Amino acid sequence: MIQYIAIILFVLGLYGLLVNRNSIKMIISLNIMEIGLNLFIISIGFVYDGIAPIITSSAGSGGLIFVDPLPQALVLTAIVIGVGTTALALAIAKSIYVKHNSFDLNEVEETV
Amino acid sequence: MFDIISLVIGVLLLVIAFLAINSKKLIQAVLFLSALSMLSVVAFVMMKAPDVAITEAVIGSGLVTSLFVFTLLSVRKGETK
Amino acid sequence: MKNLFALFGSLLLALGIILALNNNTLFPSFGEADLTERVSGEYLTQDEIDALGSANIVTSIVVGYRGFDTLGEVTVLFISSLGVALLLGTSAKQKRLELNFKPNFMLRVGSRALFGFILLTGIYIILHGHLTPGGGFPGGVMIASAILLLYLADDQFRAKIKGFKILESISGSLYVIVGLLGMLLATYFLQNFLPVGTAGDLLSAGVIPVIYILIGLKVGSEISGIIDNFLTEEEAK
Amino acid sequence: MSAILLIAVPLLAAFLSIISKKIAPYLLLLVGLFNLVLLFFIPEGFVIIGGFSQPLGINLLFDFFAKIALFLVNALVLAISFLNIKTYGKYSSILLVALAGLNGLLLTNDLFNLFVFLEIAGIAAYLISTSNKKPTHTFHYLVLGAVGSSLYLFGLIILYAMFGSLNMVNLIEKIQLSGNYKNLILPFLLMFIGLGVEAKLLPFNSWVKGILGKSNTLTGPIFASVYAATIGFVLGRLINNLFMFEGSLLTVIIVILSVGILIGEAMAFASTKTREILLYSSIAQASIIALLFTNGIVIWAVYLIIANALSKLVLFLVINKAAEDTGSDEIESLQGLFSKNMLVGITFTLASLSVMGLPLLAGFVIKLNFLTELATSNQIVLIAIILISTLVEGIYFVRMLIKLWYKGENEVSVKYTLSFKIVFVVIALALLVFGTYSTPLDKLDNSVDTIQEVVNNG
Repeated sequence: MIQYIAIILFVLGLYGLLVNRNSIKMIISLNIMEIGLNLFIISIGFVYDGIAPIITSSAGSGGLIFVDPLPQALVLTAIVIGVGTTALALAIAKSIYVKHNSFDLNEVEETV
Repeated sequence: MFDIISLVIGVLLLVIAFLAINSKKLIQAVLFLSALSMLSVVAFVMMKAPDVAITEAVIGSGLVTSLFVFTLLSVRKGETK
Repeated sequence: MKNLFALFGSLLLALGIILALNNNTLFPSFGEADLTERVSGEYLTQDEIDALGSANIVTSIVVGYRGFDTLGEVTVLFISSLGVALLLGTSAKQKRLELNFKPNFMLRVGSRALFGFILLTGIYIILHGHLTPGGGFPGGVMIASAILLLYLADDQFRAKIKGFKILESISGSLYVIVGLLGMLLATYFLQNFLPVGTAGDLLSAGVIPVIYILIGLKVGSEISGIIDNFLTEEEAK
Repeated sequence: MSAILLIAVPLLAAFLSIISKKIAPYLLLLVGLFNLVLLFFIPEGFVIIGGFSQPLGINLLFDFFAKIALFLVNALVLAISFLNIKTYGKYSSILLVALAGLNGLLLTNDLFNLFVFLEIAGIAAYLISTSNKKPTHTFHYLVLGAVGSSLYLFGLIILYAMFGSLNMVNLIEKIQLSGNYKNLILPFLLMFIGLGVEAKLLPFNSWVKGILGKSNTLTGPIFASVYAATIGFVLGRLINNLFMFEGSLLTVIIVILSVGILIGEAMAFASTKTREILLYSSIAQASIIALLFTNGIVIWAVYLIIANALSKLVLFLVINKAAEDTGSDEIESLQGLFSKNMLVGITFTLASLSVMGLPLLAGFVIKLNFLTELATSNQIVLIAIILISTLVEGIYFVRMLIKLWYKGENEVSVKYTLSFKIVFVVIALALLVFGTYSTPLDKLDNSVDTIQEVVNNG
């Protein structure tokens, strides 16, 4: 279920990029896409009845079912990369605003 | 139980994502994005990914939202002048 | 009309992807991933856990097995903070962005008190990254958000950006140097060269906590730098 | 000496360089030189990171393919940064990170690691493109780049879910065992489209016009030669070893690429601006390179990348310098550019003739060889497309050259410094030498082995 939702979220992000010409809205759509992708990555590692991959007792991991830890590590990386891109995109959007006094790319391109 | 919660969260995620894309005011869209991120944290916790949930809560819904708001703030001021 | 068409097309794309994944015989359905067929099955064996000594397996993957990715990830943040500074901080004279409200005395003092608590939480999360969920990235961002609180509560406040730059540079360089030390003292880049200890103790997992502290410092200073850049503007002429 | 230093040293230098802005440019030159020297001393083979065995940890693969690519990229970055050190000194830290990212892209043997380096190189590219001072184009590029890398990540995650590994060599073994190609169409298509953004392939290459059409002496060569070459090599490695397109997917990809070639050449033909002609020509070239890789003609695709990177470096440097000095890049306003600068004119002519593929130049040998290889595999349609594109290329390049050589009414005065001229002459000589004396190229043919052989040999 969540897997399908994640794919639809990803596609909704693409849809947002298609219909919006406002730079802030486009960055928001990019973020929605990223959230969808992250949910999808986590969902492929999920196991019913599995527990979080942290060893709590000294007994070790014998006999316990864990969820897949690797996708979680990948998502950690992907989230941080997403923040880097978002911050940069916002800075560029701000410099567009400073230059053209608008966030709307349609208006900006007309005045160039 | 898992299915019911995931259904509720899934529908909420989609509705909020749609609202974030289609809302007219930028600040509303930013807040919807923050809510979306917070809901995804719940989904991460459900899928047994506490590390990701913490990171997404701090970075995704905290830091990113504040960056968006700051960008909008700095611009609002310019408009009034 | 055009929007509706785009929405319809996107949903069709989603349907296509879902159908393709459903028909894919090798793609496991939701909740039925078989870890024994994946690499991660090996990460969870007792031998591997003892070899790294980290109780949090995600941490041992992020900093240990895929430590090189994490170095790249830190670089992404580094370059984006560099870029934000390049784009927004063009002139030498920068002043604080004026807020719409005037913070009163209580807010100022209260936020100073909270600052300490948030800072401590951040440090705790970084130090316990190999035992509990969390680690250098969320911890570093928490430290940065403590500084963000000061920015919001006091409209005169500005952190010493030059100091952050140096901290960022030193912690980043130390990360690479730790990697190179691994090459010198052990055989390979980023290899562990400290005693591992038993999984679950605070002083365990060899080089992992060291790297997480460096990452925490670096991320904290980078995000603070980004926040400062967003909250300042050029001096009005 | 290990290949990891090629990535670690630029990163270390980048982290150190932000303390003092003054030393950053010199650090960049130093690191570039260091990397070039280091390349002679690195033994070929797998490079293990962190001491974890093959599928568990990340490792790098330093084979002959990577070696050629690394030599080219490091040398080009060194040359470009040497030429721009005075004007664009503040981009040195970013160039250092870009160098680390590009080297990582060429070396890595792990699909997710490739994604991380793609993002590093991509973000560095967005930042370098801000030196054009056109934030809207940079924003457009950033959005497309982010979508592309998301698609790539989506594809590789599906692959991980199917085969449980991210290591390229390990993954190839598992894919060969599975044998069912139908399951692989979706992930491969997603990854190919994702990489296609940076590689200037058809669906998502609309950023190129904004970025290269307004480029300067830094961004022009960086995007048209360094990034194009790197992504070409990466795409080649993936297409040849991982994707191995088959059946209906192969047809779709070939049609996309052929349309890309034809559209690129047509747009170049229709344009009157020198920079646009060059950038559309490089879009077409990128598609030709990808087409060669899909047809398994590895070695000549590699040479095409190298020749293309070298000639595009000269072309963009000459034009962008002229455009900077005169303020326009219309062919009309640059008329008579070479009547004062004979030497630059000759090197520019040689480079553009090499792109066209005229005899005596490297481009000719390469084009002749890959056309014969295509002929032996009976790809008549593709040969026809490439010949048509060569013809169109010939027309618009000759048209441009004639305009640039003959004096117009207006005096055009552009001064090229000595360092520019040295680079031009060296590259032009290289193109001439390899065009007339191509035996070393044929010899190298046998020593480029693919990961395929590494897999088979264990």
